[in-house]
Amino acid sequence: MMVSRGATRSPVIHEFEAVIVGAGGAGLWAALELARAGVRTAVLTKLYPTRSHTGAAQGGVCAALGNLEEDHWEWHMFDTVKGGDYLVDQDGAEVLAQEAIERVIELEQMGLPFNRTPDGRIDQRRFGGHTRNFGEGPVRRSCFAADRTGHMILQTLYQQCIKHEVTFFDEYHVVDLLVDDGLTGGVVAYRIADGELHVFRAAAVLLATGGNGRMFRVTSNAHTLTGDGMALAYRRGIPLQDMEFYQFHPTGIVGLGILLSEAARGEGGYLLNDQGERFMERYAPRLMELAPRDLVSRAIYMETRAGRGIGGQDFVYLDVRHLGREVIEAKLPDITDFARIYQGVEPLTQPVPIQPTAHYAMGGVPTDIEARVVVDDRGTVLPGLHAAGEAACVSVHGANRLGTNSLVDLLVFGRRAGRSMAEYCRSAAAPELVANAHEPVRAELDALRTRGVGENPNHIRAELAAAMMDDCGVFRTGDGLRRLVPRIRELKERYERARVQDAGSIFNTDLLEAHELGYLLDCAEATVASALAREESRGAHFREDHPERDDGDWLKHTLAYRAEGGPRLAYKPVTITRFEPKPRTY
Amino acid sequence: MQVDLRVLRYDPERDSKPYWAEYLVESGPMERVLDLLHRVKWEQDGTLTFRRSCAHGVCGSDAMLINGRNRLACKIRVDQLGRRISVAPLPGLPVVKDLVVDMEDFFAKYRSVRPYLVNEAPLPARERLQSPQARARYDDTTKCILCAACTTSCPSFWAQKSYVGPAAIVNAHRFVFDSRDEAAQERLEILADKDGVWRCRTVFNCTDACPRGINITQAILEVSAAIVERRI
Amino acid sequence: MMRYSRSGRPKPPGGGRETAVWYLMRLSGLALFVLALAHYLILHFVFDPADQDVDFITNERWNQLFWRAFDWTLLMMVLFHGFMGVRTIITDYAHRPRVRVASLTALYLLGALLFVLGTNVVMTLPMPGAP
Amino acid sequence: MLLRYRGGEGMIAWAFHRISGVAIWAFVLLHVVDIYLVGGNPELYDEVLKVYASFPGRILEVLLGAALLYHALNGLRIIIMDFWPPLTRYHRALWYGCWAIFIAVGLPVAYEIMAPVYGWPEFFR
Ligand SMILES: Cc1cc2nc3c(=O)[nH]c(=O)nc-3n(C[C@H](O)[C@H](O)[C@H](O)COP(=O)(O)OP(=O)(O)OC[C@H]3O[C@@H](n4cnc5c(N)ncnc54)[C@H](O)[C@@H]3O)c2cc1C
Ligand code: HEM
Ligand code: SF4
Ligand code: F3S
Ligand code: FES
Repeated sequence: MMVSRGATRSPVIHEFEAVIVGAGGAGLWAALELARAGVRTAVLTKLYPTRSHTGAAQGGVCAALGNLEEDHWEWHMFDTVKGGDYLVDQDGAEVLAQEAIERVIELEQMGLPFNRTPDGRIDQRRFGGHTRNFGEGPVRRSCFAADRTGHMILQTLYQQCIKHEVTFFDEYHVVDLLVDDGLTGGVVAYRIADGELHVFRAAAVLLATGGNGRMFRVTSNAHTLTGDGMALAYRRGIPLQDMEFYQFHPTGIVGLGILLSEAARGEGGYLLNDQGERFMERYAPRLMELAPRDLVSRAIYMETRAGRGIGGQDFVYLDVRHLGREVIEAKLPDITDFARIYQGVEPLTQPVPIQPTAHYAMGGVPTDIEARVVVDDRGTVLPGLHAAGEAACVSVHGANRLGTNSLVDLLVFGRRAGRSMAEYCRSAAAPELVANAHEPVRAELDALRTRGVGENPNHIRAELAAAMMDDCGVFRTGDGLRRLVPRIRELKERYERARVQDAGSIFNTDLLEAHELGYLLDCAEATVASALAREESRGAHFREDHPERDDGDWLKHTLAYRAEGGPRLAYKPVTITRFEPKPRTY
Repeated sequence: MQVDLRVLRYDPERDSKPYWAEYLVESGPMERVLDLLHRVKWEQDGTLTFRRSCAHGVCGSDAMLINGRNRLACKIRVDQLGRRISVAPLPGLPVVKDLVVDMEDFFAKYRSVRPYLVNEAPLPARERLQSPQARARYDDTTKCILCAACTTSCPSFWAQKSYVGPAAIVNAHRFVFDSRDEAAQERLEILADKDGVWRCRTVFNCTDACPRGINITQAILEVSAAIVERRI
Repeated sequence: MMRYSRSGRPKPPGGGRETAVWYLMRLSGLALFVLALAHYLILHFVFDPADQDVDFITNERWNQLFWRAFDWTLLMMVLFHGFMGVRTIITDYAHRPRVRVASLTALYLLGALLFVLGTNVVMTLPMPGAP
Repeated sequence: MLLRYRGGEGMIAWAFHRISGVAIWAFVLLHVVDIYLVGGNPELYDEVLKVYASFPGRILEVLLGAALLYHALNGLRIIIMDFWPPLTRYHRALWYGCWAIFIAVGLPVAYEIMAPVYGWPEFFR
């Protein structure tokens, strides 16, 4: 078989002050800050920046602008803390809610085309979980640009980066993080176009690689969301925090997982089971379909498990027919479009089959509120290394993220990451590169495409996604998770022996997808271990064998460290400043 | 049902020229071309190469020539195409491998129209005001996901690769008609060049191809009209 | 016009000539819509082509200043519109610089020749009915 | 690519426009020369005229008329859209409109031109 062309060649070396991995909302805002500060920065992304998954976000971005009715950042902060089932670090939530206002205004000034009120200000609408006066009733807090807020954020930030002449390395797949002697040294990237390895030496590195939803079979996440940044850190001895908290969105298109926004239920859509019942009355008699995401997802799962899914299968109906043509076409155009295109269902006359879909990782690389990566329970910072966006865990989302708060997270902590990196670069320089820093990962990549025979990694990925969906999804049990531990270990072992079919150098996506599977396996391992240990139910983490929240033992963050024979777990306290934990009722 | 999927393949490391490869793939009617490509890649031939990410028509990665038209593989269903499906890379751009084309020039053209808000006035403390009508003026062209389906469907572009192309004009339009922007004049100068809007011959392939339903030809003609207006 | 560049980048050159060509293509197109169609209809629909011998032209059709002027204007419009149109097509499909320059030169020479021939015949053909 | 791409009405409209434009242009070349002959070489001109008036000549003239009419109508369609861009939404309808006029005007004219050859009754004179 063909041997990698690069096998004996030395890699291309680039010198920068700062390197950003990922060009979604978080990475781009950080890049902008660094450009403004005059720091020589490289932005590496495995996709063209405008194709990052931030562009898929529809709902909006919350900020207590109070353009339409009274609102205060304290209220926003409270909603965030409560939504996160009190696992939120409140110093982070405070920053989030306060700075959301400045960031949204700054976005407008950068040119983001927000919808406008009749008097020309940014328009705002209601969104799940965002309330007036500490829970009294819904408030109009979500700023939006039609049904493509994320798209506009991504475009606007990329445009500003072009204006500020940010240096992009598009379609460079980062394959290793260089950390040496407790210092950040840069990254190793694989240039997709020709398969060359490039070493980027830099004092400061930002991991902004987004989520890892592809661990699950049914997900709203892009095929490319494979937890790269999380796994890169994990492999370098950095813990992953709160990985057991993974949000399932109740209404995804069956099989595909494509998201049908919360707006459908907000406008009054019903959820129906096989017998045509609005089954939510059994689970949340007061709020019905508008109960929080974690609760609704669980209810759907309960129905399908009890055999009341449509035709006994694993989905139920979302029914908007009674809303009438006008409401549907005016207010739910995206839903109607997706349903028509991807299911061939006409929502005006037919109910839409839906099922919960893996959506958002609350956990990730632990950071402080300056987006600096912290490696233990005492707040020890790893100098130079930063993380932001979905890949990071500040933790502002706690055990369950509120709708729209992810975009806020990108803006607020993406910017903070950029500032903190600029600050760091003023005093620190990149350490000398260890000789052949790229060798381990080169060996790994070469093995994947040159070892004699090996299993098709795609089968391993399919099995992983199915297993995670079954035993680490909306419902979890000790037994299921215990089953999953050896299962994942087995998949990892099989992965060590896998081989891709494409041995070439040019645009080898076969190789990269296999490499991404390695990232997913690491994320899954940490997720399962954390979930197995946490014997309580909180937010998105629901243990059937421990259905209650247990603040006495479990009001703490999980840290999962990579170790021989499975992750080692540690814990750190939750920062509580203003809001003492209370039972979470809506 | 079984679909006869033909893919125009080319691997510069192995092939001297592109060739049609045929695959028999099992498919449900509601599945999309992207699903078929994945099935081939994951089950039959891992060397089949294409770009994709979001899988629901919002990232712009997987525009390709499907049954003779540019579309997103993730947004076109098998039942809309029939049992014989042919897939080729976007026309008019250099092929890197199989369905992957070189997008550098496409993005360079996008950048050439200065696609960012320019407004040097001192910033107000709050948001700038913009009426809903002024906002609506450029709404259509904010939808672009830079998939390149339009530019590579344009006969003018096929003929002259130097043509800046509909996608870049769409993105210039988005700023030219934004009441907050101050560099409209500059963008119009760029587009009044010989490789700018004048190469458009109102063919409408771009508009037909746009997966976001943008009325691209209208945007182009509005830019043309704006240039003419300023000069006369 | 602005002297400096708002976006902080070099000031773009602009394309006055192409703009003018585009615009004049439309104007001459409109003119031709009247002139060319009228010309064709008169000479093919009202009169029969078979009757249009030299005699017909000198003694009837071009015996009036109006029709001479009409046809000459038509010719001028066609020379601009048709030749600029063909120029577009050449610049579209002739890629090699030499071929392009050669064909464009040939095109312009041809245009000049037609201008001379056409104008010559309009001006010099005796007009029996002239005062 | 032109042949491989399955363009819609707009692409066909453009292809016809381009082809008809070149065809008319080519005829204009010929026509200016033959008119020049009226002054330069009248005998030769009358010879040429016979060709025009012959049966194949008339067919060619009808084709020329068709090209001119199509080009004129579609050109007008383009100009209308140029100066009123929102009408691009109806570009297909406009194109079909062009064909309607094309047929309404073109058939009688073609009939009239061909009439002498067949000795058909001449309504219009
Ligand atoms: C369908 C959907 C709808 C959503 N709607 C909302 C909403 O309405 N409101 C809200 O607040 N949140 C929403 N979210 C969540 C939110 O959009 C995401 O959490 C957020 O966009 C993540 O942004 P990011 O910057 O962290 O990463 P992303 O935008 O995912 O970008 C990741 C970047 O990292 C790069 N990358 C990854 N791995 C590598 C590697 N190995 N090497 C180089 N580059 C790499 C990618 O190329 C990409 O540029 C939604 C999510 C989904 C899936
Ligand atoms: C009768 C009325 C006419 C109208 C309304 C008209 C209109 C137009 C218009 C608007 C265009 C520009 C098309 C574009 O830019 O996409 C054009 C192109 C052209 N016209 Fe005409 N025209 C007319 C007559 C003629 C005549 C008599 C000739 C021949 C000499 C001619 C030859 C051409 C050519 C060669 C082109 C270029 C085609 C192309 O670029 O694809 N036109 N016409
Ligand atoms: S205008 Fe439409 S077709 Fe063109 S790049 Fe943008 S989204 Fe794609
Ligand atoms: S296809 Fe091309 S010619 Fe114009 S209308 Fe579209 S850019
Ligand atoms: S994969 Fe994103 S548009 Fe098709």
